[in-house]
Amino acid sequence: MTQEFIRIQTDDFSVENETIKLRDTSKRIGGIVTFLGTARDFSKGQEINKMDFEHYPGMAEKRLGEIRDQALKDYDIIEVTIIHRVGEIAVGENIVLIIVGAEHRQDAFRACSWCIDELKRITPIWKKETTPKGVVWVEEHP
Amino acid sequence: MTQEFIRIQTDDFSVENETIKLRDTSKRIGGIVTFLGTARDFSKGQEINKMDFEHYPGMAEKRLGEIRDQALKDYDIIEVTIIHRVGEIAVGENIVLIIVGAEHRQDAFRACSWCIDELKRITPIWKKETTPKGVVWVEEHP
Amino acid sequence: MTVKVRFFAVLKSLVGKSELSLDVEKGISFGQILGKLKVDFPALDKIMKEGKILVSVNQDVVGADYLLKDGDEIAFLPPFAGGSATH
Amino acid sequence: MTVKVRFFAVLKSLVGKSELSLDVEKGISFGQILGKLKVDFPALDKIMKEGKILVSVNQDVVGADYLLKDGDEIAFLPPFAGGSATH
Repeated sequence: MTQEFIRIQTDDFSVENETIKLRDTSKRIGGIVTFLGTARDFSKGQEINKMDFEHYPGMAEKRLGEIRDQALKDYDIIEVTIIHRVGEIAVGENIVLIIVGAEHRQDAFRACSWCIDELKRITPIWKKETTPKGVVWVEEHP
Repeated sequence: MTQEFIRIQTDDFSVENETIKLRDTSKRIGGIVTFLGTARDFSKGQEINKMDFEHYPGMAEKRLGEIRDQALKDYDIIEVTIIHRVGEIAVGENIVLIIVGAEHRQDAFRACSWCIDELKRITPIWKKETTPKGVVWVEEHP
Repeated sequence: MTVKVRFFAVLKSLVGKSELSLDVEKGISFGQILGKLKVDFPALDKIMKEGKILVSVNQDVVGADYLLKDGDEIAFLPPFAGGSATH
Repeated sequence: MTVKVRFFAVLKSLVGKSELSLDVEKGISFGQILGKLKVDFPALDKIMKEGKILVSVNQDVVGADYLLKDGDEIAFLPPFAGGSATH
Protein backbone atom coordinates (compact mmCIF):
# COMPACT_ATOMS: atom_id res chain seq x y z
CA MET A 1 0.00 0.00 0.00
CA THR A 2 2.58 2.56 1.12
CA GLN A 3 4.81 1.45 -1.74
CA GLU A 4 2.20 2.55 -4.25
CA PHE A 5 1.74 6.01 -2.75
CA ILE A 6 5.40 6.75 -1.92
CA ARG A 7 7.93 6.67 -4.72
CA ILE A 8 11.30 7.99 -5.81
CA GLN A 9 11.81 7.46 -9.53
CA THR A 10 13.72 8.75 -12.54
CA ASP A 11 10.71 8.60 -14.88
CA ASP A 12 8.16 11.36 -15.08
CA PHE A 13 4.83 10.75 -13.34
CA SER A 14 1.31 11.30 -14.60
CA VAL A 15 -0.57 13.83 -12.50
CA GLU A 16 -3.82 12.43 -13.91
CA ASN A 17 -3.13 8.78 -13.12
CA GLU A 18 -1.88 9.52 -9.63
CA THR A 19 -4.85 11.77 -8.89
CA ILE A 20 -7.37 9.20 -10.12
CA LYS A 21 -5.62 6.40 -8.23
CA LEU A 22 -5.86 8.41 -5.03
CA ARG A 23 -9.43 9.62 -5.71
CA ASP A 24 -10.61 6.06 -6.26
CA THR A 25 -9.27 4.76 -2.93
CA SER A 26 -12.37 6.13 -1.18
CA LYS A 27 -15.74 7.55 -2.20
CA ARG A 28 -15.58 9.67 0.94
CA ILE A 29 -12.95 11.88 -0.73
CA GLY A 30 -14.53 15.21 -1.65
CA GLY A 31 -11.48 17.44 -1.89
CA ILE A 32 -8.06 16.72 -3.35
CA VAL A 33 -5.21 19.20 -3.00
CA THR A 34 -2.10 18.72 -5.09
CA PHE A 35 1.31 20.32 -5.03
CA LEU A 36 3.37 19.94 -8.18
CA GLY A 37 6.93 21.26 -8.12
CA THR A 38 8.47 21.98 -11.50
CA ALA A 39 11.93 22.98 -12.70
CA ARG A 40 12.21 26.73 -13.16
CA ASP A 41 14.58 28.34 -15.64
CA PHE A 42 16.27 30.54 -13.11
CA SER A 43 17.21 30.44 -9.46
CA LYS A 44 18.76 33.25 -7.47
CA GLY A 45 19.02 35.28 -10.67
CA GLN A 46 21.01 32.55 -12.46
CA GLU A 47 19.81 31.03 -15.69
CA ILE A 48 19.58 27.23 -15.46
CA ASN A 49 20.15 24.71 -18.23
CA LYS A 50 19.30 21.57 -16.28
CA MET A 51 19.04 20.08 -12.85
CA ASP A 52 20.21 16.77 -11.40
CA PHE A 53 18.64 15.30 -8.32
CA GLU A 54 20.46 12.75 -6.19
CA HIS A 55 19.02 10.87 -3.23
CA TYR A 56 20.09 8.50 -0.49
CA PRO A 57 18.31 5.32 -1.61
CA GLY A 58 16.36 3.68 1.16
CA MET A 59 16.59 6.61 3.56
CA ALA A 60 14.78 9.01 1.24
CA GLU A 61 11.88 6.59 0.67
CA LYS A 62 11.75 5.92 4.41
CA ARG A 63 11.45 9.64 5.14
CA LEU A 64 8.67 10.09 2.59
CA GLY A 65 6.81 7.20 4.20
CA GLU A 66 7.22 8.83 7.62
CA ILE A 67 5.85 12.11 6.24
CA ARG A 68 2.82 10.30 4.81
CA ASP A 69 2.18 8.46 8.09
CA GLN A 70 2.52 11.63 10.17
CA ALA A 71 0.18 13.58 7.88
CA LEU A 72 -2.44 10.83 8.07
CA LYS A 73 -2.16 10.96 11.85
CA ASP A 74 -2.12 14.74 12.36
CA TYR A 75 -4.72 15.85 9.80
CA ASP A 76 -8.27 14.73 9.05
CA ILE A 77 -7.38 13.32 5.65
CA ILE A 78 -7.91 10.04 3.82
CA GLU A 79 -4.90 9.38 1.59
CA VAL A 80 -1.52 10.89 0.64
CA THR A 81 0.70 10.33 -2.40
CA ILE A 82 4.31 11.58 -2.48
CA ILE A 83 6.48 11.10 -5.56
CA HIS A 84 9.91 12.69 -6.13
CA ARG A 85 11.90 12.34 -9.30
CA VAL A 86 15.69 11.98 -9.32
CA GLY A 87 18.31 12.06 -12.05
CA GLU A 88 18.47 14.67 -14.79
CA ILE A 89 15.48 17.00 -15.09
CA ALA A 90 15.17 19.62 -17.82
CA VAL A 91 13.71 23.09 -17.33
CA GLY A 92 9.91 22.99 -17.24
CA GLU A 93 9.68 19.34 -16.24
CA ASN A 94 7.99 17.89 -13.17
CA ILE A 95 10.05 17.29 -10.03
CA VAL A 96 7.77 16.46 -7.13
CA LEU A 97 4.11 15.57 -6.67
CA ILE A 98 2.15 15.54 -3.43
CA ILE A 99 -1.54 14.65 -3.47
CA VAL A 100 -3.79 14.75 -0.42
CA GLY A 101 -7.38 13.50 -0.42
CA ALA A 102 -9.80 14.44 2.33
CA GLU A 103 -13.49 14.83 3.04
CA HIS A 104 -13.06 18.53 3.60
CA ARG A 105 -10.82 20.85 1.71
CA GLN A 106 -9.26 22.81 4.58
CA ASP A 107 -7.59 19.71 5.97
CA ALA A 108 -6.34 18.76 2.51
CA PHE A 109 -4.79 22.22 1.98
CA ARG A 110 -3.11 22.23 5.38
CA ALA A 111 -1.77 18.68 5.10
CA CYS A 112 -0.45 19.17 1.55
CA SER A 113 1.37 22.36 2.52
CA TRP A 114 2.84 20.63 5.58
CA CYS A 115 4.01 17.63 3.52
CA ILE A 116 6.04 19.70 1.06
CA ASP A 117 7.58 21.75 3.89
CA GLU A 118 8.51 18.55 5.71
CA LEU A 119 9.82 16.88 2.54
CA LYS A 120 12.23 19.75 2.02
CA ARG A 121 13.27 19.65 5.67
CA ILE A 122 13.99 15.98 6.29
CA THR A 123 14.35 14.09 3.00
CA PRO A 124 17.92 13.31 1.84
CA ILE A 125 17.63 14.62 -1.72
CA TRP A 126 20.14 17.00 -3.29
CA LYS A 127 20.06 19.21 -6.35
CA LYS A 128 22.85 20.05 -8.77
CA GLU A 129 22.19 22.93 -11.15
CA THR A 130 23.99 23.40 -14.44
CA THR A 131 24.18 27.07 -15.43
CA PRO A 132 26.21 28.86 -18.12
CA LYS A 133 28.75 29.58 -15.35
CA GLY A 134 29.19 25.96 -14.30
CA VAL A 135 27.83 23.31 -12.02
CA VAL A 136 26.74 23.96 -8.46
CA TRP A 137 25.13 21.91 -5.67
CA VAL A 138 22.27 23.97 -4.38
CA GLU A 139 21.45 24.70 -0.78
CA GLU A 140 17.86 25.68 -0.45
CA HIS A 141 16.38 27.15 2.64
CA PRO A 142 12.76 26.21 3.22
CA MET B 1 -6.72 33.91 -22.89
CA THR B 2 -9.21 34.11 -20.04
CA GLN B 3 -11.57 31.90 -22.05
CA GLU B 4 -9.03 29.13 -22.02
CA PHE B 5 -8.45 29.25 -18.27
CA ILE B 6 -12.05 29.82 -17.16
CA ARG B 7 -14.67 27.28 -18.19
CA ILE B 8 -18.04 25.87 -17.25
CA GLN B 9 -18.70 22.62 -19.08
CA THR B 10 -20.68 19.39 -18.95
CA ASP B 11 -17.75 17.21 -20.05
CA ASP B 12 -15.14 15.95 -17.65
CA PHE B 13 -11.77 17.71 -17.67
CA SER B 14 -8.28 16.26 -17.74
CA VAL B 15 -6.27 17.25 -14.68
CA GLU B 16 -3.11 16.38 -16.60
CA ASN B 17 -3.86 18.48 -19.69
CA GLU B 18 -4.97 21.47 -17.69
CA THR B 19 -1.93 21.25 -15.41
CA ILE B 20 0.50 21.00 -18.32
CA LYS B 21 -1.25 23.84 -20.17
CA LEU B 22 -0.87 26.07 -17.13
CA ARG B 23 2.69 24.91 -16.37
CA ASP B 24 3.78 25.69 -19.92
CA THR B 25 2.52 29.29 -19.85
CA SER B 26 5.71 30.35 -18.05
CA LYS B 27 9.05 28.82 -17.21
CA ARG B 28 9.04 30.94 -14.07
CA ILE B 29 6.42 28.64 -12.57
CA GLY B 30 8.05 26.52 -9.86
CA GLY B 31 5.04 25.52 -7.77
CA ILE B 32 1.56 24.51 -8.87
CA VAL B 33 -1.21 23.98 -6.33
CA THR B 34 -4.40 22.28 -7.45
CA PHE B 35 -7.77 21.83 -5.83
CA LEU B 36 -9.94 19.08 -7.28
CA GLY B 37 -13.47 18.73 -5.92
CA THR B 38 -15.10 15.36 -6.45
CA ALA B 39 -18.57 13.93 -5.85
CA ARG B 40 -18.80 12.13 -2.53
CA ASP B 41 -21.20 9.30 -1.84
CA PHE B 42 -22.77 10.87 1.18
CA SER B 43 -23.58 14.32 2.44
CA LYS B 44 -25.00 15.17 5.86
CA GLY B 45 -25.34 11.46 6.56
CA GLN B 46 -27.43 10.86 3.44
CA GLU B 47 -26.35 8.38 0.79
CA ILE B 48 -26.21 10.00 -2.66
CA ASN B 49 -26.91 8.35 -6.00
CA LYS B 50 -26.08 11.30 -8.24
CA MET B 51 -25.74 15.06 -8.37
CA ASP B 52 -26.94 17.63 -10.86
CA PHE B 53 -25.31 21.00 -11.13
CA GLU B 54 -27.12 23.97 -12.68
CA HIS B 55 -25.61 27.38 -13.37
CA TYR B 56 -26.67 30.82 -14.54
CA PRO B 57 -24.99 30.92 -17.96
CA GLY B 58 -23.00 34.05 -18.54
CA MET B 59 -23.07 35.22 -14.93
CA ALA B 60 -21.28 32.12 -13.60
CA GLU B 61 -18.48 32.44 -16.16
CA LYS B 62 -18.22 36.15 -15.40
CA ARG B 63 -17.82 35.45 -11.69
CA LEU B 64 -15.11 32.86 -12.30
CA GLY B 65 -13.26 35.38 -14.46
CA GLU B 66 -13.52 37.96 -11.68
CA ILE B 67 -12.13 35.43 -9.17
CA ARG B 68 -9.19 34.71 -11.48
CA ASP B 69 -8.48 38.44 -12.00
CA GLN B 70 -8.69 39.19 -8.29
CA ALA B 71 -6.39 36.29 -7.38
CA LEU B 72 -3.82 37.43 -9.97
CA LYS B 73 -3.98 40.90 -8.43
CA ASP B 74 -3.92 39.97 -4.74
CA TYR B 75 -1.37 37.14 -4.73
CA ASP B 76 2.12 36.77 -6.14
CA ILE B 77 1.09 34.14 -8.68
CA ILE B 78 1.49 33.64 -12.43
CA GLU B 79 -1.60 31.87 -13.77
CA VAL B 80 -4.97 30.52 -12.60
CA THR B 81 -7.30 27.95 -14.17
CA ILE B 82 -10.88 27.49 -12.92
CA ILE B 83 -13.16 24.85 -14.43
CA HIS B 84 -16.55 23.81 -13.06
CA ARG B 85 -18.68 21.02 -14.48
CA VAL B 86 -22.46 21.23 -14.69
CA GLY B 87 -25.16 18.72 -15.54
CA GLU B 88 -25.36 15.23 -14.12
CA ILE B 89 -22.34 14.02 -12.17
CA ALA B 90 -22.05 10.52 -10.73
CA VAL B 91 -20.50 9.65 -7.38
CA GLY B 92 -16.70 9.67 -7.57
CA GLU B 93 -16.52 11.95 -10.61
CA ASN B 94 -14.76 15.30 -10.88
CA ILE B 95 -16.73 18.49 -10.22
CA VAL B 96 -14.39 21.44 -9.99
CA LEU B 97 -10.73 22.11 -10.75
CA ILE B 98 -8.67 25.10 -9.65
CA ILE B 99 -5.00 25.30 -10.61
CA VAL B 100 -2.66 28.05 -9.47
CA GLY B 101 0.90 28.43 -10.76
CA ALA B 102 3.44 30.59 -8.94
CA GLU B 103 7.15 31.03 -8.45
CA HIS B 104 6.82 30.22 -4.78
CA ARG B 105 4.57 27.64 -3.26
CA GLN B 106 3.15 29.60 -0.32
CA ASP B 107 1.45 32.08 -2.64
CA ALA B 108 0.07 29.24 -4.75
CA PHE B 109 -1.41 27.50 -1.68
CA ARG B 110 -2.99 30.71 -0.38
CA ALA B 111 -4.41 31.78 -3.73
CA CYS B 112 -5.83 28.33 -4.53
CA SER B 113 -7.55 28.09 -1.16
CA TRP B 114 -8.96 31.61 -1.59
CA CYS B 115 -10.26 30.83 -5.09
CA ILE B 116 -12.32 27.82 -4.01
CA ASP B 117 -13.73 29.73 -1.02
CA GLU B 118 -14.66 32.63 -3.29
CA LEU B 119 -16.10 30.34 -5.97
CA LYS B 120 -18.49 28.84 -3.41
CA ARG B 121 -19.39 32.29 -2.13
CA ILE B 122 -20.17 34.25 -5.30
CA THR B 123 -20.68 31.88 -8.25
CA PRO B 124 -24.30 31.16 -9.28
CA ILE B 125 -24.11 27.37 -9.37
CA TRP B 126 -26.61 25.09 -7.66
CA LYS B 127 -26.58 21.43 -6.75
CA LYS B 128 -29.44 18.93 -6.74
CA GLU B 129 -28.79 15.65 -4.97
CA THR B 130 -30.67 12.45 -5.70
CA THR B 131 -30.81 10.18 -2.66
CA PRO B 132 -32.88 7.06 -1.93
CA LYS B 133 -35.31 9.41 -0.14
CA GLY B 134 -35.81 11.73 -3.10
CA VAL B 135 -34.44 14.82 -4.78
CA VAL B 136 -33.21 17.86 -2.90
CA TRP B 137 -31.57 21.15 -3.82
CA VAL B 138 -28.62 21.54 -1.53
CA GLU B 139 -27.69 24.62 0.44
CA GLU B 140 -24.06 24.50 1.35
CA HIS B 141 -22.47 26.78 3.82
CA PRO B 142 -18.86 27.59 3.08
CA MET C 1 -41.71 47.36 -22.60
CA THR C 2 -40.70 43.80 -21.80
CA VAL C 3 -38.40 42.42 -19.13
CA LYS C 4 -37.36 38.83 -18.67
CA VAL C 5 -37.58 37.09 -15.29
CA ARG C 6 -35.59 33.92 -14.53
CA PHE C 7 -35.83 31.47 -11.67
CA PHE C 8 -33.03 29.04 -10.80
CA ALA C 9 -32.71 25.75 -8.94
CA VAL C 10 -35.29 25.21 -6.18
CA LEU C 11 -37.17 28.37 -7.23
CA LYS C 12 -38.14 26.81 -10.56
CA SER C 13 -40.32 24.24 -8.82
CA LEU C 14 -41.55 26.66 -6.15
CA VAL C 15 -42.69 29.20 -8.75
CA GLY C 16 -43.64 26.55 -11.29
CA LYS C 17 -41.58 27.94 -14.18
CA SER C 18 -37.99 28.77 -15.06
CA GLU C 19 -38.63 32.05 -16.87
CA LEU C 20 -41.31 34.46 -17.97
CA SER C 21 -41.65 37.63 -20.00
CA LEU C 22 -43.27 40.57 -18.24
CA ASP C 23 -44.90 43.53 -19.98
CA VAL C 24 -44.36 46.53 -17.77
CA GLU C 25 -44.82 50.30 -18.07
CA LYS C 26 -41.77 52.37 -18.90
CA GLY C 27 -40.05 53.89 -15.87
CA ILE C 28 -40.88 51.12 -13.44
CA SER C 29 -38.22 50.58 -10.76
CA PHE C 30 -36.59 47.34 -9.67
CA GLY C 31 -38.25 47.70 -6.25
CA GLN C 32 -41.69 48.11 -7.82
CA ILE C 33 -41.35 45.07 -10.06
CA LEU C 34 -40.12 42.98 -7.13
CA GLY C 35 -43.28 43.93 -5.20
CA LYS C 36 -45.42 42.99 -8.20
CA LEU C 37 -43.71 39.58 -8.57
CA LYS C 38 -44.22 38.82 -4.88
CA VAL C 39 -47.94 39.40 -5.31
CA ASP C 40 -48.08 37.20 -8.42
CA PHE C 41 -46.04 34.42 -6.78
CA PRO C 42 -46.79 34.07 -3.05
CA ALA C 43 -44.22 31.23 -2.82
CA LEU C 44 -41.57 33.71 -3.90
CA ASP C 45 -42.72 36.22 -1.27
CA LYS C 46 -42.53 33.54 1.42
CA ILE C 47 -39.02 32.30 0.56
CA MET C 48 -37.68 35.84 0.17
CA LYS C 49 -38.87 36.68 3.69
CA GLU C 50 -36.44 33.98 4.84
CA GLY C 51 -33.88 36.34 3.39
CA LYS C 52 -31.66 33.99 1.40
CA ILE C 53 -32.58 34.87 -2.17
CA LEU C 54 -30.36 37.16 -4.22
CA VAL C 55 -32.00 39.05 -7.09
CA SER C 56 -29.83 40.29 -9.95
CA VAL C 57 -30.57 42.56 -12.89
CA ASN C 58 -28.52 41.87 -16.00
CA GLN C 59 -26.32 39.60 -13.86
CA ASP C 60 -25.43 42.34 -11.40
CA VAL C 61 -26.66 43.61 -8.07
CA VAL C 62 -28.74 46.82 -8.33
CA GLY C 63 -30.60 49.02 -5.84
CA ALA C 64 -34.40 49.14 -5.42
CA ASP C 65 -34.49 52.48 -7.24
CA TYR C 66 -32.87 51.13 -10.40
CA LEU C 67 -35.11 51.99 -13.40
CA LEU C 68 -35.68 49.03 -15.66
CA LYS C 69 -35.03 49.24 -19.39
CA ASP C 70 -36.61 47.24 -22.19
CA GLY C 71 -34.96 43.82 -22.40
CA ASP C 72 -33.54 43.80 -18.88
CA GLU C 73 -33.12 40.39 -17.26
CA ILE C 74 -34.11 39.88 -13.63
CA ALA C 75 -32.93 36.66 -11.99
CA PHE C 76 -33.86 35.06 -8.66
CA LEU C 77 -30.85 33.21 -7.26
CA PRO C 78 -31.11 30.83 -4.30
CA PRO C 79 -28.02 30.17 -2.14
CA PHE C 80 -25.11 28.89 -4.24
CA ALA C 81 -23.71 25.40 -3.89
CA GLY C 82 -20.94 25.16 -6.46
CA GLY C 83 -17.49 23.87 -5.74
CA SER C 84 -17.96 20.21 -4.90
CA ALA C 85 -19.32 18.25 -2.03
CA THR C 86 -16.82 19.58 0.46
CA HIS C 87 -17.46 22.30 2.96
CA MET D 1 35.23 -5.37 11.45
CA THR D 2 34.19 -3.29 8.45
CA VAL D 3 31.94 -0.25 8.22
CA LYS D 4 30.84 1.51 5.09
CA VAL D 5 31.12 5.28 4.71
CA ARG D 6 29.10 7.18 2.12
CA PHE D 7 29.36 10.75 0.87
CA PHE D 8 26.55 12.51 -0.99
CA ALA D 9 26.20 15.45 -3.35
CA VAL D 10 28.87 18.15 -2.91
CA LEU D 11 30.77 15.98 -0.43
CA LYS D 12 31.60 13.44 -3.13
CA SER D 13 33.77 15.95 -4.94
CA LEU D 14 35.15 17.51 -1.76
CA VAL D 15 36.26 14.16 -0.40
CA GLY D 16 37.04 12.72 -3.81
CA LYS D 17 34.94 9.58 -3.52
CA SER D 18 31.35 8.54 -2.96
CA GLU D 19 32.01 5.65 -0.60
CA LEU D 20 34.68 3.69 1.16
CA SER D 21 35.05 0.63 3.36
CA LEU D 22 36.80 1.15 6.65
CA ASP D 23 38.43 -1.58 8.72
CA VAL D 24 38.05 -0.60 12.36
CA GLU D 25 38.60 -2.25 15.71
CA LYS D 26 35.57 -3.74 17.44
CA GLY D 27 33.94 -1.44 20.02
CA ILE D 28 34.78 1.83 18.29
CA SER D 29 32.20 4.54 18.89
CA PHE D 30 30.53 6.77 16.32
CA GLY D 31 32.31 9.78 17.84
CA GLN D 32 35.71 8.10 17.55
CA ILE D 33 35.23 7.14 13.91
CA LEU D 34 34.06 10.67 13.10
CA GLY D 35 37.28 12.02 14.59
CA LYS D 36 39.31 9.54 12.54
CA LEU D 37 37.53 10.48 9.28
CA LYS D 38 38.12 14.19 9.91
CA VAL D 39 41.85 13.49 10.18
CA ASP D 40 41.83 11.39 7.00
CA PHE D 41 39.80 13.98 5.09
CA PRO D 42 40.66 17.57 6.09
CA ALA D 43 38.03 18.87 3.62
CA LEU D 44 35.39 17.02 5.61
CA ASP D 45 36.68 18.52 8.84
CA LYS D 46 36.51 22.00 7.35
CA ILE D 47 32.96 21.74 5.99
CA MET D 48 31.69 20.12 9.19
CA LYS D 49 33.02 23.04 11.20
CA GLU D 50 30.56 25.18 9.21
CA GLY D 51 28.01 23.01 10.95
CA LYS D 52 25.67 22.07 8.14
CA ILE D 53 26.48 18.41 7.62
CA LEU D 54 24.26 15.70 9.07
CA VAL D 55 25.86 12.30 9.71
CA SER D 56 23.61 9.24 9.88
CA VAL D 57 24.30 5.65 10.90
CA ASN D 58 22.13 3.07 9.17
CA GLN D 59 19.94 5.93 7.93
CA ASP D 60 19.21 7.24 11.41
CA VAL D 61 20.57 9.85 13.77
CA VAL D 62 22.72 8.40 16.57
CA GLY D 63 24.70 9.85 19.46
CA ALA D 64 28.52 10.12 19.62
CA ASP D 65 28.65 7.20 22.07
CA TYR D 66 26.89 4.79 19.71
CA LEU D 67 29.05 1.65 19.33
CA LEU D 68 29.47 0.63 15.73
CA LYS D 69 28.73 -2.90 14.58
CA ASP D 70 30.16 -4.82 11.65
CA GLY D 71 28.42 -3.75 8.43
CA ASP D 72 27.12 -0.42 9.76
CA GLU D 73 26.68 2.33 7.18
CA ILE D 74 27.77 5.86 8.01
CA ALA D 75 26.56 8.61 5.66
CA PHE D 76 27.56 12.27 5.37
CA LEU D 77 24.56 14.31 4.26
CA PRO D 78 24.86 17.94 3.12
CA PRO D 79 21.82 20.25 3.41
CA PHE D 80 18.83 18.84 1.54
CA ALA D 81 17.37 20.49 -1.54
CA GLY D 82 14.51 18.23 -2.61
CA GLY D 83 11.05 19.46 -3.42
CA SER D 84 11.50 21.58 -6.53
CA ALA D 85 12.90 24.95 -7.28
CA THR D 86 10.47 26.83 -5.09
CA HIS D 87 11.19 28.13 -1.66
